[in-house]
Amino acid sequence: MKRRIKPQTAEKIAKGAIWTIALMVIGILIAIIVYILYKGLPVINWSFLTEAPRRMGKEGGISSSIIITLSVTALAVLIAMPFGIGTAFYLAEYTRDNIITRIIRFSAESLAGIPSIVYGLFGYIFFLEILGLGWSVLSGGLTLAIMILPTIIRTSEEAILAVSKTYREVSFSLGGTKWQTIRKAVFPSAVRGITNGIILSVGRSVAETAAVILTVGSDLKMRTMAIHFYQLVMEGISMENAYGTAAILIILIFFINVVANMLIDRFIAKGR
Amino acid sequence: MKKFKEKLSGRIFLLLALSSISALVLITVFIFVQGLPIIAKVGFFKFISGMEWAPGEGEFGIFPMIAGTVSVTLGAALIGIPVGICCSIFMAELAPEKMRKIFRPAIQLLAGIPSVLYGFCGLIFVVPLIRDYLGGPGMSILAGSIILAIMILPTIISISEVSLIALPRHYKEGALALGMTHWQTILRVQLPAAKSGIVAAVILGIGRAIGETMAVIMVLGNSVAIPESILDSVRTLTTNIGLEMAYASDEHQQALFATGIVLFVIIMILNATAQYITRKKHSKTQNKRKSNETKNQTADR
Amino acid sequence: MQNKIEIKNLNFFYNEKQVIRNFNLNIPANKILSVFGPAGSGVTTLLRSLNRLCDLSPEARSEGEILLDGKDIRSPDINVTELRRRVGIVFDVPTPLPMSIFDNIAYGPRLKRKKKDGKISETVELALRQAALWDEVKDRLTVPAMSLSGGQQQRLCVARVLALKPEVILLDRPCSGLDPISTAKIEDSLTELKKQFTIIISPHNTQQAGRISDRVAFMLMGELIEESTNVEVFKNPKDQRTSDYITGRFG
Amino acid sequence: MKYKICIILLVALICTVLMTSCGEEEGTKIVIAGSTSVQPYAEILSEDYEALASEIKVIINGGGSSAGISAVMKNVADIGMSSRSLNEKESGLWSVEIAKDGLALIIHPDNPVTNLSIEQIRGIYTQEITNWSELGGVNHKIHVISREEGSGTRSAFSDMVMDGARITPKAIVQNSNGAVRQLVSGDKYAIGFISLGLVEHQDGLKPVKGLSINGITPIRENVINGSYNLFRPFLFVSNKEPEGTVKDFIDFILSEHGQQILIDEGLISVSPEKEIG
Repeated sequence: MKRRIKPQTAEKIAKGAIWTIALMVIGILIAIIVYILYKGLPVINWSFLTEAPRRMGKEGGISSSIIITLSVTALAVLIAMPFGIGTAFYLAEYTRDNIITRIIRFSAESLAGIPSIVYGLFGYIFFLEILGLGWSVLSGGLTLAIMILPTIIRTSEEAILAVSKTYREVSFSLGGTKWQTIRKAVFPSAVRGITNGIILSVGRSVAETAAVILTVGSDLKMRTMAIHFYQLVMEGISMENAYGTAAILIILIFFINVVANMLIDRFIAKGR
Repeated sequence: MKKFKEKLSGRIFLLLALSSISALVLITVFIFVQGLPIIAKVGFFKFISGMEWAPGEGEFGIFPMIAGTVSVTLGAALIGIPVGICCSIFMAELAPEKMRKIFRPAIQLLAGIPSVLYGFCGLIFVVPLIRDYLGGPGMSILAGSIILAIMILPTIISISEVSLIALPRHYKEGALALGMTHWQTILRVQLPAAKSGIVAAVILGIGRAIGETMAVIMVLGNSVAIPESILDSVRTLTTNIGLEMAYASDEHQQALFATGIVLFVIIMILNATAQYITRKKHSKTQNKRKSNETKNQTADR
Repeated sequence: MQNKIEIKNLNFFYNEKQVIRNFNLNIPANKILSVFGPAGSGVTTLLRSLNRLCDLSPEARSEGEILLDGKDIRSPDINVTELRRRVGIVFDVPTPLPMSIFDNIAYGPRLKRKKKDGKISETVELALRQAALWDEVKDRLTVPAMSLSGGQQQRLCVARVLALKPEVILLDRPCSGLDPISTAKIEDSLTELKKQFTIIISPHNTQQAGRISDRVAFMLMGELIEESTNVEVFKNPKDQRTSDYITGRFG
Repeated sequence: MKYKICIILLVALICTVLMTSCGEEEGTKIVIAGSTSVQPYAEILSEDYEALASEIKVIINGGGSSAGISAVMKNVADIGMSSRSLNEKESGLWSVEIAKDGLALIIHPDNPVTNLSIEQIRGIYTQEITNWSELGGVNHKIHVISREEGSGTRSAFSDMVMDGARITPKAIVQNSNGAVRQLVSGDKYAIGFISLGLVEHQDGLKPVKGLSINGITPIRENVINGSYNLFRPFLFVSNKEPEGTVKDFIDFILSEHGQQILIDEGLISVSPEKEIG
């Protein structure tokens, strides 16, 4: 005969298990970050941040990689942002749900799942072979812009659609035009979600390897931090500098997350 | 002036939309134009069921890669889904406010870590552990599954947490009022009610696992063979592209783009499933709302 | 008695479903008109079609004439945004925008043209006074409007419409979620306001209609059953269905 | 006001980005791409070259031998680096050998095996031999590690060792010398092949052991004197006879100074007599 466990006991067991699992996940995350910082922080000093790499990256710092990472990311996001957000507004506010918008949404969603290497190859053939831009920040930025475009469209559109219908009705009922309604009633409420999508895209651009290696290239002084790290590890050139690079990458991403959230709270979402 | 602004803004949005859509169309067409000739030449069925991959000798069969993708993704799902759902329950129901405040940004950060770093961690921690304690070369389905499971956690956790939190409060209150314990409420009321959101989260997570490239290149071993155990090395569709794309030319390159098409189709099917599930739920609640309060007849937008 | 709005042969459809049938009604200026009826009888749709807010639903379609000061608001050359300033609406639930109290009230005036903030704050104060909210919020105009109580939020919405200086005010069950005290406050200010505005209200119960309205219209299944003065309809309904509804036999 | 400041900042940012990417003038820039095996050496050469000719900037990308050659054909790069001989399709290109590189089979230092014949290696890579005990080692499965399709190192290995046979699909595939080295250094039962120059112990890396082939130890001297015959050329490829700065750079590499740099890094000079003398 099977004895039933008392619900209270079952609850204790289940809750205990979930706590354990959750704490384990947090533990793994902390372990990864702490390990990289532990190995990487001692390498970081002023000259590591300000000197260009030498001897395949064995010597010198990663200043050029930091600059390239920041400029490729900035370029990509600045290009993709207006197009992505504009498209999202168009889809959400100016069209009715029909087969064409559904196809657009669906393909944007599917393109967001395509491996980045395919974007890299597209960028290589289109920007380097056809347009002759060469391995450059420009080619990489444009490629990344196309890569993050679906993400920005999707997250922005979701944020816009999530804005309560009543805000629009109120704005219209108070005599607002469509543009005024979008700018003054919809945008301020959607801005949080839109910026979240952009932060996500910034993170993706900073972390991207496969697409960038084909378009920005892997020249020692012309590569992003993620590529620099990958090359140092995979070619077994210098583990020390690899850890240093990884630590700076993590700090940068942490910084982007924290600062962006702070800025939003401080400037955009105030009065809410 | 106002009229002009109104028109102008509409035009600008249309212009922006058209250009980004044409960029998306461009890349889709590009992938298909590059990849379809080789599929036509080899034959679709032969391409996806072929066992041999030797582009140098004109052998283009990607079945081992499909098997690899399926096995690694399955592994990642088996580990990642339960853990992810547990974490989302934890965040939505169990965690004290303070923990939640740490947990949520931590999960965000987890999503932002470069995949090469995950791959690297797999390379220096997971692979040696498997090699020393379970045998084999260490680079294996198991290693890839573990790393991918960690990588898909943020997707699963954040989306299912949202769908748990979005449940109306009276679900929980009603169940508790009937004398259920908190755990029974979670298990019998809240999880089933949030099912569609959780399923969508899982499918998106799986999509991410299928699409991941750099991390799995570093831990899977990439051999082109049908795996016999979870300790065997495999190659996925993405790693096949990632490894060889840079070198490839002519037919080899086309074959890699064709691999991309197969991947694209798989991800499209997954997305369509996710959309179908979420939409079904959507229209259901909409219908209910309509019948309940017919006075409020205005539809969305 | 001059008619502010004349509705002639109005038919209204959502897709194939007809919500308003062959509707004729004259609405006098500077009076409170209550339009009521059981759920689904088309009251909300009627109110929303008076400032063409129904246009926002793509599946909506209408026939007939709605004359505002003798001009058909459904004609293509009418400026819709201008119309909506002239015919303001308050919804059945409080709908403050996610901004401060001041910005909520100033939202409408600011849309129109750039004014000096000094002038706008006068408008805001006047509107809040008219809605009997000024004394409660004058010290905290910059706090988010969401932090007000439900009744205060709804009066804020009334004030927001008043700041537009409209000619007609539509109120769609404005007190449905409110307690009796808040309801009384709103009703008081409405009686004050009818001196300046034409008010059309969909009351949340027949008692309210009886308390505040000058004229009353009863709707059923999209049709106008009867329309007359307050006393006439409640004391001496002409139609059996009206008296059934008022006495609570159905609905 | 706040918006205006933001817009000005954005415009300024875009301008700086565009300027950094378009800053260099054409003609003073040499773009090189190709084999990841050659890339590190090319980087070292370019550093010394840039020190001599400071107005010239050399940009070196990896990608792989085939990618480099195809980049040259499509005019994306001035010079392609290849770690294998050119095939028939590519024979129309101009090329020069800048150095030779030995290829070494490596295993874990704890593995007792020290010597293999070419036939045995072929057996391992075709899976006819699957256990170390068949080669005098411990009784354990061999973990075969190879490079990816299209890699110069792999095709050189195929040409020299495999004799037309196909490398087993069961082999683990890694996409760089460093990755193969790292994997072998941690796995007692693994075997792989990498550039000879990378076998030796390096700072911060675990050691690996180079296998003797037919009794000949894999060291530079044996490559130079011809007894160790697993080696491949490092080629610079161009789609036309080089001129101007490109020619200048190649001349620098082939000069005594340039060759000495490569020798110091463990490669074999293209003019061995000079080196002995």
